[in-house]
Amino acid sequence: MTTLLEVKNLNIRNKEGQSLVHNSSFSLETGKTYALIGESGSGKTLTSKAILDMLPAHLQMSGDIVLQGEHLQQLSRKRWRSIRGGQIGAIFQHPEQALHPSIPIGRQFVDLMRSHLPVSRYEAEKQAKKMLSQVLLKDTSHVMSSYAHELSGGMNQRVMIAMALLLKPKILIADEPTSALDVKTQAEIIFLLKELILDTDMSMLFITHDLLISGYLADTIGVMREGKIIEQGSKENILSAPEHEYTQELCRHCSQRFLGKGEIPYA
Amino acid sequence: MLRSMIHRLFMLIVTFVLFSLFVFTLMRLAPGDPASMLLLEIGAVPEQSIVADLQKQWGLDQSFIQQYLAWAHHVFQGELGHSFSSGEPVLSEMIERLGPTSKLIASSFVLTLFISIPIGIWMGLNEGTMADRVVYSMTILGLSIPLYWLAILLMYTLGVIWPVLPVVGSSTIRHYILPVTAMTLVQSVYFIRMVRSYTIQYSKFSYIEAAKTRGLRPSIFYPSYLLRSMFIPILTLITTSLPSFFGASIITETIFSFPGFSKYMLEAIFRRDFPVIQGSALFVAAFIFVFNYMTDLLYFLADPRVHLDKQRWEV
Amino acid sequence: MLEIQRLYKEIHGRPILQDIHFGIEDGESLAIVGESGSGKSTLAQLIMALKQPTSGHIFFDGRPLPSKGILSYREWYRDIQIVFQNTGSTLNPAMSLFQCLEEPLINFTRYNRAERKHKVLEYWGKVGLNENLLRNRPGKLSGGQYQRACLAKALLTRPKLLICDEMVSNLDVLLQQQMIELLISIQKEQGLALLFITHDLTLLPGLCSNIMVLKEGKQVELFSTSALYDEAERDPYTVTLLNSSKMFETAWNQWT
Amino acid sequence: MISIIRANKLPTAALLYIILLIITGLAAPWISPYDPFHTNHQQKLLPPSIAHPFGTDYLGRDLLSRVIHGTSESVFPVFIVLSVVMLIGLLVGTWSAFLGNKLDMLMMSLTDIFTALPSMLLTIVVVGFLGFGMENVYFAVILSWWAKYVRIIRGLIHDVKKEPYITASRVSGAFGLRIITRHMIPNIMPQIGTMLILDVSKVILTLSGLSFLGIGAQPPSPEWGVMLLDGKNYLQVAPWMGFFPGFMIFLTAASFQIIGERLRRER
Repeated sequence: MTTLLEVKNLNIRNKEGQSLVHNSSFSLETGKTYALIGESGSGKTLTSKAILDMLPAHLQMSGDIVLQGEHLQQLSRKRWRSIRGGQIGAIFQHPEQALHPSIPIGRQFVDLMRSHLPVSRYEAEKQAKKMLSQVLLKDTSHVMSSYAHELSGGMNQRVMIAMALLLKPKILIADEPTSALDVKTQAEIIFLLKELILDTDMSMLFITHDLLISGYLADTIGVMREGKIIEQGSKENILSAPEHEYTQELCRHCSQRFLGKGEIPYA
Repeated sequence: MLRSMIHRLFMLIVTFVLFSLFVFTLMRLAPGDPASMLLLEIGAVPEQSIVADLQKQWGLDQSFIQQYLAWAHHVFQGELGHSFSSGEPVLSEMIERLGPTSKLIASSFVLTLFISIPIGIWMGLNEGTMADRVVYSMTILGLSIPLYWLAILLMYTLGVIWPVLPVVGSSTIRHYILPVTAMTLVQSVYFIRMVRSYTIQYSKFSYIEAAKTRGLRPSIFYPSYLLRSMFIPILTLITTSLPSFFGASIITETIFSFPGFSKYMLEAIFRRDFPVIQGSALFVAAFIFVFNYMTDLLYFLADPRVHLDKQRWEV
Repeated sequence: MLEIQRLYKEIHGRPILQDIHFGIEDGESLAIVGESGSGKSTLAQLIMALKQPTSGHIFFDGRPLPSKGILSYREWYRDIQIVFQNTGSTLNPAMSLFQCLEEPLINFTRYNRAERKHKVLEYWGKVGLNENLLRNRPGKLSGGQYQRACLAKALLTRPKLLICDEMVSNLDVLLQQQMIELLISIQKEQGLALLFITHDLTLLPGLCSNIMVLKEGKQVELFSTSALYDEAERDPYTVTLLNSSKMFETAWNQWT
Repeated sequence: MISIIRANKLPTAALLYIILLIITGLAAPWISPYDPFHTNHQQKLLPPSIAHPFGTDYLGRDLLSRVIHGTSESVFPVFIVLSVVMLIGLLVGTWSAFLGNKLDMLMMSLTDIFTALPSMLLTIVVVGFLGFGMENVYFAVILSWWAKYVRIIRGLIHDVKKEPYITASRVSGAFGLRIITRHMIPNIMPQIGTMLILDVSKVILTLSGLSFLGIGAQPPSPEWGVMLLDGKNYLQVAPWMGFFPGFMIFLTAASFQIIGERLRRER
């Protein structure tokens, strides 16, 4: 099991010097899924943006991010272009906002493909359709010709997954991909992700606030609160024997909601 | 779509009528009574009887509204009366002088666009770099340079110390160089800043950021992703800044004694030539309102989905 | 105390609330639970007279819902106060925290400056906040502190009924527990009636004596909290609310 | 305080310059070396020298003292004009934010006249009919600027009306005027203040520009625009006559612009 991506002492500070992410370190193994759990404002999304070097201009980042021996902070724009989309794919919480509103989806697939590989327009379209069918979208030619606002949330997310995996990246970063969807679609997308990851050696960084989903998808779990990774370990240890008080509260809260049969704490 | 275009047309007419009412009231407020003013102007003694007939003839004794309606009736059919000083019909005098002014405005307008849009976009994309900060601080100073002072400096350097360019008149192309340069410099400072802020704003949109995370090639990313979405705001900027070029042309034409429409209008003030002032003001206002209406129409044809709440800024 | 009778509300022709009917007595606490879009926030706004119902009535100690006249509104707000979810800023960012809390006292009471200062300090301590925070702007507070400040502001005029509209939804799990405990202690101490609006059923045990479930603007059921977990009696919709992620049950049992 | 000054040296310098300017304007009669209106034909058109740092004009008047006396003619009126504009903007803007849409439409077309048309055109029409002199020029400038402030303040009030703290203020018993004065206006003042400072810079240019065109202040007033006009006529012979007043206009306008920019970046 080789380490694909190593994040060491990641610090993100804003202009006033407040640290939003503090000394966070973790690593992504090939073929394994790492779930980063935290509530809103805990800095988990910032961490994922830092990996892709997409932090907003007013934030300063320090620390070391190494992708298979390559230090990501010193990369040139050109090298970054081949890594983003090529080596690291990304999907986000609001899929309809991640697609250009006035360009048909098919064209966006072709643009993506031709930015990384010297393929003809026809070849790119064929690849795109193959990918779209892999994400269980039936009428691919209809999807290719429609716009982002014409598709449902679930379908848009499937398009985003197809786009992220189009160039067979080594790492997939999923930043709360299902929190904006209704419960039923949420489950479909989670099952789809599990399947797509299963038979490849791709690693996934899954960011969520939902303990249940990460329990289902992840091999290792990291719990983040107020910018610090307070606890990290295999899924079994974290869920059955959490050390940190906050993680215990998370598990209790989740099991009560889930099981419904837990004892009534303050009867 | 059609309903709101008719609504806009109605609004345009209401606005223009309000403006003409405003001009008319100002005329009525003018000190001195026009009849005796005219008599003095042409050297006759303003006896009571003659003044009274003139007032009657011009209907000055009727109520304010009746006077306005009578006046508006003439004006809206293009009869703008005769200039006090030259006695020529105002309309023909204005049209004669439109040539040089429209050439001046058009050339500096186009030049400003060609200079400012590329620089603005380039600065927006390199936000925060040293070059961006240097040029940005230059634009801060640029906004504070008075056009008339800049024109004098240009006139001094290129007309006095190293007399290469003509400084007065508008007969040959070379006469246009100095005025156009002055206007272009001042206007493009404002344009560069606006285009830069649009570029910064639009490159932070979610779908543009997402496109970056997919590592699109620059030759694909900039033209068809970033610039395509910026087309409407830049078009708005262009159409809403035309009136400010007219404002600048008044100063430029005066300094370089450039015999255009704006200079003619300004001189009318010194001669207190009411018909000319009134005629040119209404003409310019009509042109600007119709121009704005045309651009609204253009938006609807280009992209009906566009939501029309443009900011109308003026330098 | 609070009577809601056959309440209907339509916005742009779309029915938001249909035939809502319940009451709250002195010192009692009722929770209103429903997913987003079930109309629970609209209900809170109707009770606070920020919106007028399409039909139906709301009474408080016999007085009807105010619709015109500042005095009737003031009278109503003296007895009922609300703490919002605070997605935006519910405290005036241009004022210091002291001025924010002083506002209800200025409008509802004729206390002089010293009495107001004393009252503000008393409640500021009651919600467990440090005194020297009062000088700076609301923007400086953390999420938990902000909601405590809003709670203090709502309690200053000793209302009879306090409405909490998704008050803790933005806080993280630990802070939620602390806020619930604070609410429980204040409710006991002041004999305050409570209307707690939320989408998360797990917060309610110990806080509210009764629970009303809303679905797409209609009342599903009203029951005592102790009967929350015996699924036989509960309406199927309430059960789904409880076990929101049934699909993962099998997987969950494996790991723990 | 020191750190603030060191952080932004330029705005502090600009602020010092403005304070100095206002002091010289107020104390002009005492500190100006010569009487600005005293003509002396022996000393006509002298270049800048120790005796006359800014040189003398075609009537032998000392340009430095004329510039010093010109401050109260060119800068102070701007503050008066803009405070009137601001007052109108606040009253009419706030009032029109609460109008029904019929009246609102009329107000919009009324303001549309004055925002769509260049202020120079409006000024020419006003001065053309009502005659020269500073009062008419001030009236003309107020006329062409009030609409912009009404529009902006109306927009700001509309945005503020939707804020949660306004609903919260109603619930804490504030109504009508109290909400507007205590809760709405204090929250829109920062934006208006910044805009005002930037507009001071624009109006200085406009006022001097009008005097330069001969519409505003009339000779022998030491107003900078008038001095610039004289300078233009003597460009070949005495360029310094035109340079110094123009430079003062530029310097004053630039310092307000610099401060305004710094405040805008603050938000």
